[in-house]
Amino acid sequence: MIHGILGIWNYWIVIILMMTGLFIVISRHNLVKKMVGLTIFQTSVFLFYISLGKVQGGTAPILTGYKNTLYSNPLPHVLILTAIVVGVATTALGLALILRIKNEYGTIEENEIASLNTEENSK
Amino acid sequence: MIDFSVFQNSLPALQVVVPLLLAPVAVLVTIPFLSWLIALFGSIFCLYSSVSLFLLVSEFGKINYYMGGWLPPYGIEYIIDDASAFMIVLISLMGVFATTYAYQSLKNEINKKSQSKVYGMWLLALGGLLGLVTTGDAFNLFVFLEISSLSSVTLVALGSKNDKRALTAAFNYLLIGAVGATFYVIGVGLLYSITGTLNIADLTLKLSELTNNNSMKAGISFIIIGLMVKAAIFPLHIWLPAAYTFAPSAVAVLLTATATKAALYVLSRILFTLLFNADEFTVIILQWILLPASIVAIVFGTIRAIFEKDIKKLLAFSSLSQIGYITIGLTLGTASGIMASFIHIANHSMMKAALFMGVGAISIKFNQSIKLDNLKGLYQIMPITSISLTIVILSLLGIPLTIGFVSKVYLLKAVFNHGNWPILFIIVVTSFLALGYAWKMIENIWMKQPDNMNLLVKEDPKIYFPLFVLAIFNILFGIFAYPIVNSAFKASNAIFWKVI
Amino acid sequence: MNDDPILRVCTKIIVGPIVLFGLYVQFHGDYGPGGGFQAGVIVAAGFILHSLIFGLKEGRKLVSERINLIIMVLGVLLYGGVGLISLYYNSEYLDYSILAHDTKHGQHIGILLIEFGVGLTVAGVMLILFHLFSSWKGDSK
Amino acid sequence: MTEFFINGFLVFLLVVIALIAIQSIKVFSTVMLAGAYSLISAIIFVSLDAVDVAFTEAAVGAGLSTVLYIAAMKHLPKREKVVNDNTLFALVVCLVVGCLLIWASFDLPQIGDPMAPIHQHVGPYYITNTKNDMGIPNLVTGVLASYRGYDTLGETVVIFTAGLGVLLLLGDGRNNRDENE
Repeated sequence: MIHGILGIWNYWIVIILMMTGLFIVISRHNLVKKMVGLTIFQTSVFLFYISLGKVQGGTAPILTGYKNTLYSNPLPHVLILTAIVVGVATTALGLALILRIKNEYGTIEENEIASLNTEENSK
Repeated sequence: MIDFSVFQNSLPALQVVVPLLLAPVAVLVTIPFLSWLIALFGSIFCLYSSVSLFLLVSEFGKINYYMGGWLPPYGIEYIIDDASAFMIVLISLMGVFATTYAYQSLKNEINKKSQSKVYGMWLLALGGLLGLVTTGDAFNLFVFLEISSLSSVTLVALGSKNDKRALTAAFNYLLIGAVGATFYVIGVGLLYSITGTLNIADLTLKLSELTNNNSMKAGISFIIIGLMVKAAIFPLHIWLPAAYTFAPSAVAVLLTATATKAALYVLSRILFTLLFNADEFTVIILQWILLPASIVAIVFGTIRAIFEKDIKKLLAFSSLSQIGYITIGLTLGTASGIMASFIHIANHSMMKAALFMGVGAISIKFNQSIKLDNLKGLYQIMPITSISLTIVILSLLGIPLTIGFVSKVYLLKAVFNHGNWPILFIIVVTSFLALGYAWKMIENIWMKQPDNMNLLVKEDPKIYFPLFVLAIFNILFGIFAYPIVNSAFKASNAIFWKVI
Repeated sequence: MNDDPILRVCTKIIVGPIVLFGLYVQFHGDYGPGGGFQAGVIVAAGFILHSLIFGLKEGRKLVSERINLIIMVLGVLLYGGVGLISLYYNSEYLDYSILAHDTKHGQHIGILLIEFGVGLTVAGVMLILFHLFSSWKGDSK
Repeated sequence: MTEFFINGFLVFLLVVIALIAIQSIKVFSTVMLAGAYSLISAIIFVSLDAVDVAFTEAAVGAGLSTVLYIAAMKHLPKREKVVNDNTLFALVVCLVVGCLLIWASFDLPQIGDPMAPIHQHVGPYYITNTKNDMGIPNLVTGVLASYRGYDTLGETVVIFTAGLGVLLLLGDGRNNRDENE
């Protein structure tokens, strides 16, 4: 029974972590903090996938040569390897855009940029 | 001597891989013209392979291609059926048009130094979209979603040479797109955890054995939210107007004609393969989420477009409302509704691509962001562009003998058969409201005198040629609607009945 | 860039082993943890350390931007090219079985090749990202 | 049991880091927190048997991303100007999404359950067949490079796209400046 509750609790913590990341993305105006929030959000999703792949009493999915070894599922690991690389690609592109925005607007606060844009629109 | 016939069997893979592999080559070649030729070759190759796949599929039925020779669900599978063949032909055809147009347009709007890299990006975007449409694997779909969004974000950001707002537009596109993609990944993870498979066909099979499973419902909802971001469906459309407005005009052509359309196709595919097993849940998603969203999108987009002075923004908001028409067809949940959506996907991409080309052609002359006033007396300055634009605007309105009319007829017919009178009413009324913004453009082009006759420059055939051909297509397929209607009919059957 | 002799000497000593470790991770990835991505990042880290201590200009003397771009491109082309070879032997895309006489061996060769492609691209991209970010000074607007 | 407590402590650290990241107005420390977050996640990945993922997360997430963040922060303001006008909206969105996920979690298989669907379908195929098909012991490499090799091609293209994108965004500005000098 304890095991049962623990099984669900893990997911809940991962969900809380995901939501903190999402919260930062939506609520903060600083573009760098938004990117950090996105990183936290994505990393928490990775945790979710990896915890799916775990088998109780299993070992890492590298064949040991012994019979009857229990291995964790390699597929979520592969997917997350891909997702990590996609994540860093997004981060790099986002940071490059932030640098350019700072250069052109002089600020990286979203609300200030928005008011500069409205000025530009009304021109 | 290489025997090319061996490559014929692998067209499903090649139509995606060739543009992706030509992209690095185009980057290495530092001469813009050569890079453009490579991009053009890539898009023509895609058109060739997608048309031959289309013919193969319509003759022999669905093609399953196993990447690496591993059978699904263990390996990644590509599926070319009537629906995806329809989409790859559309995407690669519009790709050829956009690439033809791109050379002259990008030459004016982007530094010479970065042009060849831009063509690399261009090919990556094209290949990403083709992969998105043909893949039969849920996670592979995510990878291609990211290839296409990262490359389109960069392409949008290149508009910053003329207007710095392109940067914020691109950043919002990136951020919202990344959150959407993460939602998609969460959804796939939830479905994967209860089925153990990632292959969409296998997933459908496994999900049909489950009933009333929270994870399944939540997973599908997350996937749909993620795809709605990419397809710019109403509450999640916020990235679209700015991205289309400030992107270089060739990029706006590519995005409007292919990117949102590919996402809409994937959405319809997911809706009617994964979702159709869960009965009352399907109704909730279609009737209570997607339907109100599309109605609001239509009304909001049309009204915003009427009051908009900046032409590119006007077209972007008009796109928003047209996407609403496409999703309304999907929400009906009938084969004829899906067929109407597919017809409109094809027709709208032809119309909007032509409109953005025309606007781009004008903006080269005026060299600034163009307002409605800049259209004044355009018929004296650029007669062929004006005629083509007028044809396309009429088509957007749904005047008989144009493809817009065909779309409207089939959509109204589908709604009529479904018996949903309020929707019918809304479609008719908003179609008349669209006259509000369309008339403003026509009026400015034909009935006003130009402000400044200095602008009397000869128009460039390299720019207006693709526009003119698209305008002819608008009439041609409006009169001989059979090819589009018939293939949309087959596509909708492939999606709705899952036959063949 | 950094004149501290201890840092300079230590870096000279340590860059080699870092790159060597990267190559180990690259080619040992089928037996232990590791593979193209990790190796690419580690090799790039070696070069990044060099650039950090001896300056970006020295780093670019080692690997010029053009060569860096070519490394990036070669990785993708190597990966895609292996797939095209499979097509030539009338097999599915990325089917490595045809690369040798028996399928098992062919698969092994294919995996090594494509992992090397991944490693090249990742190392190239990471290095170019580092250089672009740290040499960015902004326009004089 | 020890493993459970260690994991619990690490997860607790993650939650603390995430909460501080919301609160902190020093952007620089948020960036460092993101690096720490990745590193601790990498340790958790090890304890969940995902050694390859842990390796990558430590190298890419904690290492390289942080390097890029620091290089970028050189040109960016170190403090954020706090305006809390979006908090309620963000809270509502997160609560709705979070509740949806928690609702979904009741039908998820329990962590570590060997009878879970993902350990019954597809996954076991890789474990039993990789040795015969390609003769390499690292299953993750086998699946990554061959069974799902096409995904990895896509991923290589993604990272190439990012490199090219940053080159287009930052490279040309720099080249222009060099010409002016």
